[in-house]
This record gives sequence, structure tokens and C-alpha cells, in this order.
Amino acid sequence: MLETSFCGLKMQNPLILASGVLGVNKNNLLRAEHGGAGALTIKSISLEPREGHKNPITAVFECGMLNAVGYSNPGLKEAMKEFADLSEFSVPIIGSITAGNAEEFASLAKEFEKLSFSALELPLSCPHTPGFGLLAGQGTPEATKAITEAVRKETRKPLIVKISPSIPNIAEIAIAAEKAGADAINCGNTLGPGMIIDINSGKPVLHFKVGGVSGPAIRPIIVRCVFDLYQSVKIPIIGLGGVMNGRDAIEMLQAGASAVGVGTAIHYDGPEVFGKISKEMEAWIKAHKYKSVQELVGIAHK
Amino acid sequence: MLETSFCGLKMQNPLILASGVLGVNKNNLLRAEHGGAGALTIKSISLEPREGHKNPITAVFECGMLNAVGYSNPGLKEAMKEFADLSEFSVPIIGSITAGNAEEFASLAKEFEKLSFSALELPLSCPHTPGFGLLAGQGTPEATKAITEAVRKETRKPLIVKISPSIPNIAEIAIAAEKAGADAINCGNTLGPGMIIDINSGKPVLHFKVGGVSGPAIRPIIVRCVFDLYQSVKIPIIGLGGVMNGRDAIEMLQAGASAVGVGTAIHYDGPEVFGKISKEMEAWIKAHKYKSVQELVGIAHK
Amino acid sequence: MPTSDYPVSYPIKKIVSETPSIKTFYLDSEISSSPGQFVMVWIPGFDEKPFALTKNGKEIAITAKKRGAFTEKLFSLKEGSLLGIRGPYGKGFEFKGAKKACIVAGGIGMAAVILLAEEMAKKKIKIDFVQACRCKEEVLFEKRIGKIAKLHVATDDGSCGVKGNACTVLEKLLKEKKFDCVYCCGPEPMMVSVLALCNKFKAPAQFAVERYMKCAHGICGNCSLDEHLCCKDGPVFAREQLGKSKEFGKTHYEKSGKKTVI
Amino acid sequence: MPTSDYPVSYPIKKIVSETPSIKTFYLDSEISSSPGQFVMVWIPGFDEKPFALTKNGKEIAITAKKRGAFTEKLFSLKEGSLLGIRGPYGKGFEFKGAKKACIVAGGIGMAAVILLAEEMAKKKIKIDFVQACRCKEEVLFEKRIGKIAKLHVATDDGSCGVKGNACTVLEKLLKEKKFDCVYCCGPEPMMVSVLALCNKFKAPAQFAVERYMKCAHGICGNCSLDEHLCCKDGPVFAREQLGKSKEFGKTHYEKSGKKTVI
Ligand SMILES: Cc1cc2nc3c(=O)[nH]c(=O)nc-3n(C[C@H](O)[C@H](O)[C@H](O)COP(=O)(O)OP(=O)(O)OC[C@H]3O[C@@H](n4cnc5c(N)ncnc54)[C@H](O)[C@@H]3O)c2cc1C
Ligand SMILES: Cc1cc2nc3c(=O)[nH]c(=O)nc-3n(C[C@H](O)[C@H](O)[C@H](O)COP(=O)(O)OP(=O)(O)OC[C@H]3O[C@@H](n4cnc5c(N)ncnc54)[C@H](O)[C@@H]3O)c2cc1C
Ligand SMILES: Cc1cc2nc3c(=O)[nH]c(=O)nc-3n(C[C@H](O)[C@H](O)[C@H](O)COP(=O)(O)O)c2cc1C
Ligand SMILES: Cc1cc2nc3c(=O)[nH]c(=O)nc-3n(C[C@H](O)[C@H](O)[C@H](O)COP(=O)(O)O)c2cc1C
Ligand code: FES
Ligand code: FES
Repeated sequence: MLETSFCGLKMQNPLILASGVLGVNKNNLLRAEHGGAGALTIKSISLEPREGHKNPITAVFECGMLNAVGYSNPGLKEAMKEFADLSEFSVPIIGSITAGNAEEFASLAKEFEKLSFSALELPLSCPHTPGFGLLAGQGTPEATKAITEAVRKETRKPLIVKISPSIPNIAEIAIAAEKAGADAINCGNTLGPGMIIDINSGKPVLHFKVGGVSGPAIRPIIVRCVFDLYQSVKIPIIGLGGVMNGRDAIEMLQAGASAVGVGTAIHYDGPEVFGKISKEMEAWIKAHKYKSVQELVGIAHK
Repeated sequence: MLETSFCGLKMQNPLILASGVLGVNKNNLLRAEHGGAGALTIKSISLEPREGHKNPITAVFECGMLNAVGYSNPGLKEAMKEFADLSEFSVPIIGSITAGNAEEFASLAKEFEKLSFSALELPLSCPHTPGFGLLAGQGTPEATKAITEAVRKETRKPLIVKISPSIPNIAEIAIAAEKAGADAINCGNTLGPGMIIDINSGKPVLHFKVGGVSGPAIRPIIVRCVFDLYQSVKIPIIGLGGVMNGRDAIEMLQAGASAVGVGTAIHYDGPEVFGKISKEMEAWIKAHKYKSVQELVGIAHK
Repeated sequence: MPTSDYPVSYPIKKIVSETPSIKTFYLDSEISSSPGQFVMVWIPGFDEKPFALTKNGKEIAITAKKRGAFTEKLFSLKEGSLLGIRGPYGKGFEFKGAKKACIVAGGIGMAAVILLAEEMAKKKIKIDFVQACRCKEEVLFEKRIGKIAKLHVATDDGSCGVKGNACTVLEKLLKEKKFDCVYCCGPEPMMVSVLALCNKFKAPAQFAVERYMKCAHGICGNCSLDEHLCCKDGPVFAREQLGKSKEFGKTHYEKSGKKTVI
Repeated sequence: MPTSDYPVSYPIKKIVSETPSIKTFYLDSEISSSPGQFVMVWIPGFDEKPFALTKNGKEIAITAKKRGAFTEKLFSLKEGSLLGIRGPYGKGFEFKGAKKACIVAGGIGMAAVILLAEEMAKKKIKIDFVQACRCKEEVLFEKRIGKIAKLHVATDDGSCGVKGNACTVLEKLLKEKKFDCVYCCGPEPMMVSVLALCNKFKAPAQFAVERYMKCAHGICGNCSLDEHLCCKDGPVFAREQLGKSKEFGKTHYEKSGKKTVI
């Protein structure tokens, strides 16, 4: 009942592990698969290894989480080893790469083409890592076009462009990605950035001072973005941000998402949250006499 | 201990009732004064009466609230009657006006000059009312400059420009306002907009479909905006968004706010929330051996 | 603190025509409210208005009188159509310790007090129930009240019960008996008269007051009655509170927030 | 679900030099944790690392060994300096029903088991406590342990207790006695040896394992040990779990997420 296909990826349910939440290594990914995810995204990989920002890299507040991990990752060379063999997985794995410019993106994509990822995702939208994403000016239609086109030349895998809900004119970005050859939009990355201060010391808690906001706090904004994008682009959309339960996942589908990302929910319910959300979706779908998740996609536009 | 002055307004505490939360009439304002507010902002008034959007105009989610009131207000003529006599109040009252363009703003300001408001606030940042705020293009440096300059000519009252936390380059807007003669920045209005869907009917809950997000969900983003603005402008800042308790208010001050707005907290704790927050602030300030709230302003920058 | 509060819609299970102008809509939405509280009823994509519950618990019901755009749309709905509900909101009637009570309802004000009568009956409170309406056909919930209270009907045209208004009946009752409390809901001019009567007889009294409601959770300020917010502090107010009011029976705020004479 | 979880800072109340390389820092922050859990300790504006609590309740303490940048900065702090704390995190040691226990600690691994010893002593559990360290000067918590357990010291240079390592002592003990459980924390190579010994003697055992921790709440994935997350599923693992591990004693993930041989 929850089976679906997204960009040709066959999924047992529409729930995708978000990039950067677990996903650092195959161990993590397996855990999320066993937790019930329909597909898995790896943590974004850069050309060189990165330690990321100093700790604290996350701060949980009463409505979600701030993070400024700073794209810590072992770099392309290590990633090529870690993900060389994906045969132990029975769900699709989505590669994620991050870089400072179109050229670097393209060279990463070229290498990733050798791996058996089912799709490739480009986050152009991280709000808290100098040299990358929004802090490298990747949140414009021009940069989106340039990067997407460059990567498109290097990959035949389904190409997902991940955009920022903080950009007022989000449709422009998505349209630029679509025109440049993207097969799907992931909407989206963390919001903000935001800041939390430890009032006793007067110091921002995150070492990078600011971090992207995820979790339930941002869900209504993501839903609105997905709703807008559904009217702006024809390619399918991943709704990602603040989904905690079956209701939230169904809301994303109704707004126009064809698949639903899940990240911060793992903080609250562990990797088993995928199974929980699936069960809740199934119960609702049954009770409301739908036959498949596809039927739900975009019905809020009727 | 909590006494402060903001733009020359003498306040018994730094807490200001946010515009549009209660504030529709003097009854409402009195209630907030009795609840312990240090100053009160009226609901924004437009030239003509407005019924606003149909219901639902608010939707409370687990992290705050969405609203799309649509600037319902009785219009200038009625407001001139309602607020003709403010002598019963013992705290400063801030007038708020909203309009579609600089000219209209100026003519409203001219009329408001006849009333005894202690200051005048210009919301250029509402995300959900066609013809006003962001939907009228008021979220640009150019529009901010034009409107602020036009109003500046008509008023000698302290002039507060209220800006949107949804604008990536928020400092640009604040600098434009400062240069155009604003005496303070209110940061800020609701975030987004966002959307909540009733999954059973597949319909967005708000009649206007989308609405601005307020409450705890947006606090970290507001804190970051205030932190950024404190480094960008010299005029004082009102930190407004998601403040629920003494800790949150102190966090805003430390980020750089000289006064702290409170709106959605009233949903959770009623108009008495001002007294509650004041008490919590006082207890913390005593325990940490500060002498005044002024000492706290901006210390997160040290 | 952090719970959501927005309408969730359910299919209408049953629609009952109570009178030529009044219908009751049953839904499978579970809400437990106390009498006098209200819910917001949403016609998805259309509009949303406050209503009293006339049935409470695992199955709920609202009873509406056709007046304007919203109730017209409501009356056009069929069984199976979706209605959104949020609430309950506000403070209900106080009846702890009461032994003898009088309920006075005018027109669709009935909807706000029928559950009160039934709850009080469960607590073995003796009830005199005064219902005022236009004519015989508009008498509401006759059977439900008959089981639990002494019903006194007043109609404008005398087609049922006494010819006259609620006060005609109430004054007689107040002369004869002493009530622990008079509970009243109806058009505001009627409530003003009832308040005056209760003052005269020094009878404790509570009134369910209508104001134009939007948010229903104490945020928008539109429902104010003096310093009170009808949606949170009310809609039920005691005689003493209304006695001091500068606005009860005189002014209210329209949808735009404009102050208008009632 | 929705509670916040970020460091709150408190002034250091007292600093005690335990050994030439180890200090204990006392704070007035109230935390109740179970032995084996850990907290994240933040030097505001500098960095944050995981530490065991060596005192629990209304006043807490952490005990640190000077190693690299973080502990150097920590050692430079004075009483009154602020330290941020969040936690406790992870799963602690299981000791319900145990009657005779053996604790084996190497170096600063001591910090993770001192409260365990004290909690077990409260439950009248008999404890043999094996502490292995470099030399006499580095013996930690001698007095605290002396009161509640039989302390066996092993030093690299033989300047105190047995000359040798933890296993030298443990093997002797395992030959003599039967323990309900062996609890172990120390450098991973030492734990690998202890695990082998316990396997040999079929002694139930639990180990507090270190992995590079960042978020500490199961999000970043850096602390993984096979499919487990050390910060949530650990840091304490049972002998059986580690026996099946492909990574214990072999590889861990660096700060960048790079897999490295231990
Ligand atoms: C606490 C409360 C409980 C109510 N319970 C019931 C009930 O159980 N059954 C019932 O039939 N009606 C009830 N009402 C009235 C109901 O909410 C509607 O006002 C009424 O149905 C008329 O709406 P309409 O759009 O059909 O007509 P309209 O022509 O729009 O309105 C007729 C009159 O109703 C009033 N009104 C309209 N909208 C509102 C609103 N949002 N809030 C308050 N008053 C409004 C106005 O004074 C208007 O003049 C209640 C009102 C309140 C405040
Ligand atoms: C659950 C747990 C509990 C701990 N309890 C204590 C304790 O009570 N007392 C104590 O002194 N130390 C404890 N540690 C180790 C402590 O967190 C630091 O690793 C250690 O203090 C060294 O940090 P440094 O920056 O001074 O030295 P560095 O030179 O930076 O590090 C020395 C070694 O420590 C390890 N390390 C560094 N940072 C981390 C990190 N964030 N997470 C895990 N390992 C790291 C690395 O393997 C590194 O090689 C604990 C570690 C874990 C995982
Ligand atoms: C700790 C953390 C690390 C993240 N790292 C990445 C990353 O490397 N690449 C990326 O595209 N998104 C990253 N994200 C963003 C998430 O993929 C996701 O877009 C965001 O958290 C919103 O979804 P959620 O509310 O379900 O968490 C990260 C998020 C978190 C919380
Ligand atoms: C119901 C509602 C109505 C509002 N109306 C106005 C308004 O008329 N003018 C305005 O400047 N801001 C308006 N706002 C925005 C608030 O003043 C405030 O900026 C926002 O709610 C964030 O603060 P909070 O999180 O403390 O509520 C409104 C907010 C709400 C929730
Ligand atoms: S209806 Fe909004 S405050 Fe009462
Ligand atoms: S430290 Fe982040 S998952 Fe364990």
C-alpha cells in the first residue's frame, strides 16, 4: 500500500532518510534501513576530508534542532572506499555531494558515477558552512543552473537538487534546476539560520554561532514551499522538514510531495521512526479508503 | 531593576505587547497593561476598514501559530475615535499603521500625529495580506527607504520600522530604514509564510491557505536576526518572536535587543504572561548580580 | 504547553431537522466539553464559526439556526460532507452545589443550554426550563427537556405555551420560587431584560454571551467585552460581571474590529 | 517529546587535583544519571567533549585527564569559570540482581566506573575493584574505593600494587571467584584483552566504549560501532554484543567520519 516509485527508484514506502542525519557510513545506513526507511541518503561528501565545525554542532530546542555540523565528512577518497559495495542494501541509496563551485561538483559527480548509488543529490542550500551552499552563493537561479548543468553532464543517475526554504523566491530556484536537467527537487534543507544563546555565559551555544533549523518548527514552512513548488515545476518533489508522524507525511504528500524526507524525527524516536510513520500512514490510508500513496500527491491543490 | 527606556519611552520593564495580538481596541490594551506589559502596540490600522481574511485566521501547531488575519481593522476613522483619549493608560502606547504605498503611509502618519501615541510603528513585513507588507513589495531596501522617509516627514514621534525575518539580507533593510530616519527596528514580523493542511479534507486550514509563523518555532531565527542587526545598525532593536519566558527575553537582550516584544506567548499563558516573564527575568538578573536590563543588551557579542 | 489546535474534519454522520429553521449535525469526533463551552465549526475552504455542542463525548453534535451565509452553506451539506472541529473553548456554566435551577433560553440560545440541563439533571438538580421562541414550530428539544425538567414555553404568537417572552415566564417563576441560579442564553436584548429581572429578585445568574469570534483562543482580541475576552474568560459570565459591564447590551465589535451599537 | 537539550553553563565551584594528570571539577548543576551514562561538557565558545560524571545529584563533578587541546583548556580554568553541561546521555551499566561484581578500570576509564562502584555498594554488592595505571602517583579515587570495595592496583612500573596490567590481576581473580558480572572501562586494547579473558572464563561482562562523539543524541552518526550508536545504544555494551562486533578493538570513526584503525 505504501510502495511507490520516485524518479524510477522503487521504494517500499515514500520515506527517505535525510542527508547528514546518520548516513556518515554504511553502519548508519543499515540501521536506518532496518528502522524501516524506504530509501537512504548518505551524508554529503566533499572533495577533501572535512572535520566540520567544533562542538556543539547541534542544539535541540523545544521545537526542533539547530545544527552547524559544517559538512564534516571523510572526503571523496574515503567515500569511494566506504560506499564501493552497496550490495548489502535492499533499499535505494542516494549519493549526496557538496562543493564550492560547479566544476568541483562535476568532478565529484564523475567519481560518484562509478558507484552504484540509485540517484545523486546536490544540496545547494546549507545555511551554515562557509564555502558551500548559501554561504557560497549557491542559492540563486544562476548558480543553481550552472551547477546542475555541470553535474548533469557527468551523471546518468536521477539528479535531485536540494534547495533552501529560506529563499523567498523558491520557485525560481526550482525552475532553474528543472530547466538545467534536474529530475527532482528536494525541498528542502534547514531553515534560517538560527541562534540559541546560553544566557548564563552569554555565548551562542553552537560553535559556529548559527545553525540551520530543522524539525517540527519548520514543517509548516516546508509544506508551503512544497505547495508552491508543485504549481511551479513538473518534476517530482521530496518534502523534507519536520515530518514526525504519519499525519505530517500525508500532509507533505497532499501538498505535492512524491516522497517524504525524515531527519530530525530520529532524534525523538530513533531510526525506528520510519516504521512508526509507515504504520501510521497505512492506518490512515486504509481508514480513508485510498489505495496508494500516489493518489494523495497534490490533492491539497484541488 | 527591569525599568528601561527605549527610544525615549519610559518602560517599567522591557516587554512590549506585539501588534495584532489583542490591541484591537482599548479594552484589549488595558488587559495587557494589567497583565504587566511595559508598553503596548495597537493592531495595525489601515486607511479603510478591513474585515480581513475569512476564518480560520489562526492555526496553532505544536511549535507556535500560523496566522493570516489579513489586517482586519476598523480603519483610520474609527481608530481616531477609539484611540482619541489614551489618558487611562500608564504605560507607553505605540501606534501601528499599514498601507499599500509610501503616500498612504504618510497620510496615516499625519493623522496619527494628532493622537497621543508614544511612538509609531510601520510594519513593512506582513507575509499574508495582498496589497500590504511583503506581498506589496515592501520588503526591499528601496521600498523601506521610500516609506520610512515619507512617514518621517509627517511624524516627530519615535519611528519604529518592523521588518521581516524571512528576508535573507535583513541587515540591508534595517540599514535602509536607519538611513531614512527610523529611530528603531522591530525584528520582527512572522516568518514564512507556512501552511497547515487538514489531511482529512486535504484543505489548507487557514482560509488564506498560508499564514505567518509566530511563537517558539521562530525564536532561534529571530535571535539570529537580532544578533546580525546589532552589528549592522546603531539604532535600538525590539526583539520580537517566540519569547515565552524570562530566559527567552534575556536571550533577546543578549543578542542585541533593547526591548522585547511578546505576542504568541499570550496564547499559552494569557495576558498575565508579561508579569510572569518579568518575574523570571528579575530572578535571573538578581541571581547573576546584574543591576539593570541595559547591562545585558548585546553581551553575546563580547 | 505545546499542543496543536486547528480544525480536524470528520464526515457528517447524521443530519436531523429539528424545526423549520434549525438542524442538528452529528459527527464522530470525540470531544468532552462542559456545558457553555463552544467549538469552532469549519466548512473546509469556506468559513468557520462558533457553535455550542448539543451532544458531547464519543459522538458530538451541533445545532444551528439558518441565518446568513455560513449557516446557509451548512444547511446545504449532506451526510458524509466533512466538517472541521476545534475546541472546546472558553469557560462553561458553574453549577456545582446547585439544587434548584432555572434555565432561560431564547431562540437558538437553546443550543448553549441543552447540555447544561442534561448535565444538571444527572446531578439531580431540579430545573425549570423557560424556552422562548417565535412560534410552535420553532420549539426546540421539547422531548429532551421534557424528560429532565419542567418546560415552560413562551411564543411570540402564543401558538405554544404562554404568549409573550421569556421574562413574562421568568418573572412569575422568580416570584414563586427561589433558584440557586438562573442560566440564560439568547439574543442580547433578552439577556439584558433577564439580567434586570435577576437583579430585581437578587437571583444569582449566569449568561452565555455572544461576541464576534475569530481565533477563539484569546489572541485576536475581537471578542472583547470590556476587558474580558469572550472566547477565553467567557462566553459565560456571572450577573455581577455583566452588571458592571460598559458594553453588555450596548456595543460589540464587528468582524473588522469596529465598535458597533447592538 | 519537545524538550530542549543544549548546554547550560554553571560556575565551577571547586577544582581538586587528583593526580599529577587528573583533576576533578565540581559544579552546582543538578543532574541525575545512572553510572555509565555521560554528559557533554562545554567550554563556552571553545569546544565540547563527552565526560563521565564522577559525582551525581544536586552537585555534579567530572574528572578529566589532561591529554589534548580540550583538556588543556579545561585545566587552565579557575573556580568561578563557566562550564556548560548537557545530558545525561546513553545507557549505563546494568547491575540489577548482581551480588558479586568485579570492576576493571584502566587509566581515566576510572571516571566511568567510580559511581558504578558507589551505587553497587549501596545495594550491598561485593566488589573487587581492579585499577590499572601508569604509576603510584596516578592511582585515582583510592580513598573512595577503599571504603566500598576491595581495591587491587596494577601499575606499569610496579610502584604500587602488582606490576603489570589489569588482566594480570583479573585473570587471577577470575580463577579464584565467580562474578555475576565484570564491568570494564579503559583504553580499547585493554578492553579487548579483558573481553577475551571474560570469554575464556565465560564471565558475563559489560564494557564502556569510547567513540568520537559529536551530537551525543543519535543524530550525527559519528559514534557508530557497527550498527550501534555509542551515544544512544551505548556507551555500555555487553560482552555478547562486542563479541559479534566487526569494529570493536579494530576501527573507529574520526571527527571527519573517516574510518581509522585503532
Ligand atoms: C459562543 C457562541 C456560540 C454559538 N453557538 C451557536 C449555536 O450553537 N447554534 C447557532 O446556530 N449559532 C450559534 N452561534 C452563532 C453562530 O456562530 C453564527 O454567528 C450564526 O450561525 C450566524 O452565522 P451566519 O454566517 O450564518 O450568519 P451571518 O449573517 O453572517 O451572521 C448573523 C449574525 O451572527 C453573528 N455572527 C456572525 N459570525 C459570527 C462569529 N464568527 N462569531 C460570533 N458571532 C457571529 C453576527 O452578529 C451576525 O450579525 C454561536 C455564537 C457564539 C459566539
Ligand atoms: C562516553 C565517553 C566518556 C568519557 N569520559 C571521560 C572522562 O570522564 N574523563 C576524561 O578525561 N575523558 C573522558 N572521555 C574522553 C574525553 O571526551 C576526551 O576525548 C578526552 O578528554 C581528550 O580530549 P582532548 O581534546 O583533551 O584531547 P585530544 O588530543 O583532542 O584527544 C585525545 C583522544 O581522545 C579522543 N577524543 C577526542 N575528542 C573526542 C570526542 N569528542 N569524543 C570521543 N573521543 C574523543 C580521540 O580518540 C583522541 O585521539 C570520555 C569519552 C567518551 C566517549
Ligand atoms: C545534524 C544534521 C546534519 C545535516 N547534514 C546535511 C548534509 O550533510 N547535507 C544535506 O543536504 N543536508 C543536511 N542536513 C539537512 C537535512 O538533510 C534536512 O534537510 C533537514 O534537517 C530538514 O529535515 P528534518 O526536519 O526532517 O530534519 C542536516 C541536518 C541535520 C539536523
Ligand atoms: C494573530 C496575529 C496578528 C498579528 N497582526 C499583526 C499586525 O496587525 N501588525 C503587525 O505589525 N504584526 C502583526 N502580527 C505579528 C506580531 O506582531 C509579531 O511580530 C509576531 O507574532 C511574532 O511574535 P510572537 O512570536 O511573540 O507572536 C500578528 C501576529 C499574530 C499572531
Ligand atoms: S476570538 Fe480572538 S480573542 Fe476571542
Ligand atoms: S555522537 Fe552523534 S550519533 Fe552519537
